[in-house]
Amino acid sequence: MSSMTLSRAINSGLRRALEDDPKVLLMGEDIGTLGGVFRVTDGLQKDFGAHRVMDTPLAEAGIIGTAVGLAYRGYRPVCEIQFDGFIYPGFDQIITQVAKLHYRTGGAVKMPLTIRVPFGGGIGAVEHHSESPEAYFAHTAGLRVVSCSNPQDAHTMIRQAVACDDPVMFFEPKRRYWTKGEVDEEITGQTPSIDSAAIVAAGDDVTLVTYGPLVATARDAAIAASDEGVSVEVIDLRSLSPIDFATVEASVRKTGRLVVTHEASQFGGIGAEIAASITRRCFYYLEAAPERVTGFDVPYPAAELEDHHLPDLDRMLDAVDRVMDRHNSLSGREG
Amino acid sequence: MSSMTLSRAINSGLRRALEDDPKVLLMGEDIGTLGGVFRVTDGLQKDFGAHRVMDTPLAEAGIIGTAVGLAYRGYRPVCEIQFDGFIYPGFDQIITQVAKLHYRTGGAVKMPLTIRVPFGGGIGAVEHHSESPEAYFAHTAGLRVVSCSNPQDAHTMIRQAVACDDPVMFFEPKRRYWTKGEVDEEITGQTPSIDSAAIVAAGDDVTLVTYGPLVATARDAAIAASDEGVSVEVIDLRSLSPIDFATVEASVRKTGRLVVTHEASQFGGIGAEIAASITRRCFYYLEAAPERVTGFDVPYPAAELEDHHLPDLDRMLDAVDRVMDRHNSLSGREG
Amino acid sequence: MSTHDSSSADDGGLVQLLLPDGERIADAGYDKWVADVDDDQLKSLYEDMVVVRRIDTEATALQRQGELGLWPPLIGQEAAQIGSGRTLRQDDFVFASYRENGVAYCRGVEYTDLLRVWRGHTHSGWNPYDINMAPSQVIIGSQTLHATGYALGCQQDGVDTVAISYFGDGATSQGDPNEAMVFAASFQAPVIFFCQNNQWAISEPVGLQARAPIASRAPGFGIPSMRVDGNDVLAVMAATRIALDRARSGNGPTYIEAVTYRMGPHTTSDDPSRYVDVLEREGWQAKDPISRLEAYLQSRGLLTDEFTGRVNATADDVAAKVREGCLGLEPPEPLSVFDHVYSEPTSWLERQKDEYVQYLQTFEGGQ
Amino acid sequence: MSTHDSSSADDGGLVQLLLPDGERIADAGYDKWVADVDDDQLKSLYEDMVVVRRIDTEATALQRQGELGLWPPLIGQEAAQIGSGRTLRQDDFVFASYRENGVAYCRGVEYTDLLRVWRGHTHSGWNPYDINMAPSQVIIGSQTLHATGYALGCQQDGVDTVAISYFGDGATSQGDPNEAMVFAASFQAPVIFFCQNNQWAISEPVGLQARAPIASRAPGFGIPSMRVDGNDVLAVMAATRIALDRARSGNGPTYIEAVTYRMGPHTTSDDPSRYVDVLEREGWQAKDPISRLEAYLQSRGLLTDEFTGRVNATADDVAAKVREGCLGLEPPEPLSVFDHVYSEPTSWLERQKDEYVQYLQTFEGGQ
Ligand SMILES: Cc1ncc(C[n+]2csc(CCOP(=O)(O)OP(=O)(O)O)c2C)c(N)n1
Ligand SMILES: Cc1ncc(C[n+]2csc(CCOP(=O)(O)OP(=O)(O)O)c2C)c(N)n1
Ligand SMILES: [Mg+2]
Ligand SMILES: [Mg+2]
Repeated sequence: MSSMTLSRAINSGLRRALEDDPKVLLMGEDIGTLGGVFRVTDGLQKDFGAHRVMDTPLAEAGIIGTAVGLAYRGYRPVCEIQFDGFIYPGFDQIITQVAKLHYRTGGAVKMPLTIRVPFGGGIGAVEHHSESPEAYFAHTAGLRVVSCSNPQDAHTMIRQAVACDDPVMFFEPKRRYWTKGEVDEEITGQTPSIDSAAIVAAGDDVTLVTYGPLVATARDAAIAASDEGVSVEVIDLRSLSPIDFATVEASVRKTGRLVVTHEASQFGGIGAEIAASITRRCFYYLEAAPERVTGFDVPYPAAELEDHHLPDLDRMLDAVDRVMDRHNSLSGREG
Repeated sequence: MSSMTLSRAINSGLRRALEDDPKVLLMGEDIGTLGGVFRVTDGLQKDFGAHRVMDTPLAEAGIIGTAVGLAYRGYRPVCEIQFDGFIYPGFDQIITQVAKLHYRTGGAVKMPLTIRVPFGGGIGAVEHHSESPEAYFAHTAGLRVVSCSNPQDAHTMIRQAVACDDPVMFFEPKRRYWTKGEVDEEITGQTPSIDSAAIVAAGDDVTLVTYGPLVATARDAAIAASDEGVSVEVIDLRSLSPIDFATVEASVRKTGRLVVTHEASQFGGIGAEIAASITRRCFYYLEAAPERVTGFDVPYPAAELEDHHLPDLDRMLDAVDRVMDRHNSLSGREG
Repeated sequence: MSTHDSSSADDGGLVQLLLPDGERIADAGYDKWVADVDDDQLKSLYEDMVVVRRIDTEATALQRQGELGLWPPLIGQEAAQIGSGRTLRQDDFVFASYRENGVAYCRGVEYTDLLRVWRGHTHSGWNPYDINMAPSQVIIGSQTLHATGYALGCQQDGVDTVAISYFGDGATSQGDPNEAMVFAASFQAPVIFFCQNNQWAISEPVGLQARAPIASRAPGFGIPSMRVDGNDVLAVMAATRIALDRARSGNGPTYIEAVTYRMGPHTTSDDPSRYVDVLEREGWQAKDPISRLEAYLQSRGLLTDEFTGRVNATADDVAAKVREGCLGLEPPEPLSVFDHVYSEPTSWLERQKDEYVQYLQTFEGGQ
Repeated sequence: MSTHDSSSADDGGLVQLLLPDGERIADAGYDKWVADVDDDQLKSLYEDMVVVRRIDTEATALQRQGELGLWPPLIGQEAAQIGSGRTLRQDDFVFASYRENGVAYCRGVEYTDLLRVWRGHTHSGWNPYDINMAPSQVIIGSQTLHATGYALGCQQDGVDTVAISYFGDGATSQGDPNEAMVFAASFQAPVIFFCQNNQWAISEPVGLQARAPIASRAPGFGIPSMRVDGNDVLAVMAATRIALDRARSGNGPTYIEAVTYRMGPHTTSDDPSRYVDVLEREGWQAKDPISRLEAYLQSRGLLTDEFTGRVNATADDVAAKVREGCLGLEPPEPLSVFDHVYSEPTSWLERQKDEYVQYLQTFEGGQ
């Protein structure tokens, strides 16, 4: 065990992956000499060479599309997209090729790509540097979508993602890159599995579901709620596609109340799927309609406004109050 | 009033739009000389000239991106994407530019693009020709997303879309292109508004919500259900973003039961948003958890399998039975 | 035999070894690359071209009879496809679009495998690793990047295997093929970009996509290119061999523009009478790749009745097998709709399938 | 004054009118395009370059002091930006990336408007129609298509207005700028593709993006190109005027590669010491655009103390205004987060805003 930042934990996971399997390659813009704009790949090119840690031309479709070809040839490319908002030029290759090739070929061609995407806001950045595009990918059959929230998961999950024979969209909570935690780098294998959720705080009254950057906020909210006498169970989904509904369902059957929170816009976001699926699975257990606390349905705003867009502890608590039918911002209003 | 196919109704709507406003331009692959692979633009280049009905090079990002520039210059480009599955190379321009420019410039730059997308399956086509990508766009703030289901709406809505100052993703139900209906081409103005839903069959027991190609199927399902004594209210959403929730809410308050059906995959689809939003708005009115009848969470399958992917009348009826708690495919199972 | 030298592509000139009338002309730079093509090989190139055209005619007929949903004819492009396809090694890997049935034929594809996609049974007619050819690609231009990536893999593996990507004139307008050139040049990937400029992208003439000869694009990306008469099977072979040799010897990518013509419709759904000028089509008819080789064989006394009779018999035989194979194809199992979305089924999809199975069961024993 | 002719770009040659040491060399093809540049104009070009560098230094200082979130310095690229920006007409329209503060300066942007984006107040510092310049574009290469479309609009309007797009060497690898060339060539749009090849895309050297000179790409698309010394303000002016003239007279697009150097970091967040070779940087220092023009002015006896004193005073004055303006900027209103998503608010968003307003009210009167 050693203490390291989330960013470093991914770095060490990638290092292990490169060591373990000669077919693993890293590709991306500025990931080599510079070590990535977040230094997640720092030192790896130096140690593994420019053939395995490749600075690529500035073109996301090019990165993903050549990675597809490499996968055809038996490689396991790990592509870095420099920031969330730059994934769209590569979207066609992801949706029409990466997600579909295994199905297209009846399982003959494997697409074990990992596509790393630093995502989310809260860092005061300029446009296109704070987005949460995960719902697009979660809606796409053939892709796995995961997000880590702490250094240990970051390390374990990146290794599992690289080892996974399916394409994995790996969303890294960029504002938590510098969060420190204990990491056991000797953990190998598939436990906990990459698509299982984790209960990160136990509680009885409300189930608060989230992932990535907001897990820390949700834990704080649970503590604050407990001060007010409300017991909140916090679930870190870890996998956004598939979602470990069994874990969420079990929790909601116990609490009878669900709040989902994410930075992404609300309309058609992951929260809608969770609310819809859990309503179906737990209809007779629900004490209140599931609530969502999300980024608003606006393009990601300028940095000075992001605090008025992103869910925070207070907005989570307000939603907890709503499902508890305690005094809240909508008290006295209907629906 | 005259009787025409849905495809012809769009053609005539585009013709009116071209006549009414010299700033309207059509752009796309094969839309000129050929009149489009579905003949939706048939004859328009001949009548309005190659400057207003432009065959473009084969590049979707190019089409959307140049349309953005034209919009900057005060034009109202109507872009045709030849088939649903070919929209992804243009995705970046749609998401990072078209959707955001009005917001980015504090309202100074208008993006009155209409992006026409023949969509959906059921036509026995090869890969990438049967997709339903609407959820990606509905999740994107700044875009409007609509779909028509009958010739009159097709005509009225395309004209409203072109006249709208916002970017509109216009999804055309390609398997209904040859459906005939009466069309009043003299209807002008904004009633019914482009973002209002329509109740296309009245009922009391179950609200069945859909749009585009499945509206006809849903109406048939309502008739079949009534034979079995269940009264189904069918809502044609028409607008998928924003959704006219007031209409859906009023219906569900009356029926207490909601089924949503669409061809797109279920996970994270429009159905999830409707189920989640309506559950919140109508929690105390719901007799059963909302059900979704959708394409499965698989890449769109080969033509011979599409009947095992697409929702049909029987699957809709099965879901109606589920929310009615009548004997159905899941009877005896939980959740 | 007249003499002619065509080293540079940039002038829009065309590499030709066989004139439309069948005359063999010498070309200092290219002749040596086909010096080994003896009479037998010439005859077998001819046979392949006739056979793939015959397959095409049969498949079109099958489509007209409702046995196929769609078919993309290659008629007119036989020399481009056979000339290049025949030069590849078995371990080379092909990333084509949807029209390269002639190339697939060279790869040894099963006849029925040619039809599965178009009969609506699957998205990939064959296991790509069986014939080292990716399934047909519908997203225009996408496969150029895959070829580049595959080539990078070969480079990393230290083998002299080459990846080749086929695409059309229309595809050159898309971002992907341009990015593919950037990547290929940057990493000196052993890849060949083989553009069949058949003059049309559905209804759009090549002039809408490109104002300069297509082959002139590559040099600006640092990639050498050739512009060859795509209806001249020898010129195509020579050019492809030059490119293969360059790639195998570690000298990076090559771009080939094979200038040819789509004699048929875009697909069986298309109606070219709406946009193709009959005179243009007739002009190209005179440059037909098969009659040209026929004339050459004739001039060498190789076009005996016995030979043509044998070739036609083979073609008929293949056509019969194609038809028989098509009609005998088993439709896919309903539940296979859920297979191979992931390498292992996910909980979500299993549940979905499970519910669908329950649902299907309600129809058994009549609900 | 030595003589030199540089008509063709394809050899990788460079159009130069001012050598790094300030010597003015004649160029048969280009001289006439700057024949009108008299002493006053030379001096004012110099002043502009000095002022935008000073703005840059001030903005970098503001960022270091925490007043800006980020700043993308242009130091080293003043000649490329001022030389081209000054030749544009007010009705021409600019689609730039994020680094073209010098161009914005030429467009007459308010100083504070230069900073709003980087202070995190907005995504567009100005109303694009006020200065006929689009907001900064972060998605690399995207704006090249917008310029092409705008130019098509000008063409349709029958006016001789020109659109110009600025982008970097890294951007040339993206699909969009390639598609933009296809569209521009196909429709002969009055657009200028102005590539500032500053040798770096963050940490990636231009050699990773391009194996051949960047200017050599355009001809393959049917677009004439020029490769100019981007640190030579006169050469840049001449080339831009040639391109503008071609566009205005209906002869279509032009591609300009301005070869320059990013003397600073990519942005204030970047640490170039991790990847830039000090010697390389020093080599370029000797080709600095400002000192070069200074030397030329000197050689013409125009660099008087009075003149440089006045220029520096102006620069200091501008810098002071920049600082003052920056510190005086009013942060945006919280609820403006909901504004301008659509031209008219939608029911959904109104409800969302409404609930947020209710929520904010719970904090008033201290709940
Ligand atoms: C991304 C994308 N856009 C549009 C299409 C529709 N489409 C199919 S084939 C075709 C023309 C292709 O022309 P070309 O590249 O010249 O190839 P050819 O058909 O002539 O062999 C078009 C526009 C598509 N398949 N993919
Ligand atoms: C689509 C996209 N991918 C990646 C980035 C991240 N990024 C920002 S600037 C930059 C380098 C751009 O280099 P160049 O085009 O040469 O312009 P310069 O910064 O040198 O002016 C990169 C990779 C981005 N902004 N957009
Ligand atoms: Mg073609
Ligand atoms: Mg640069």
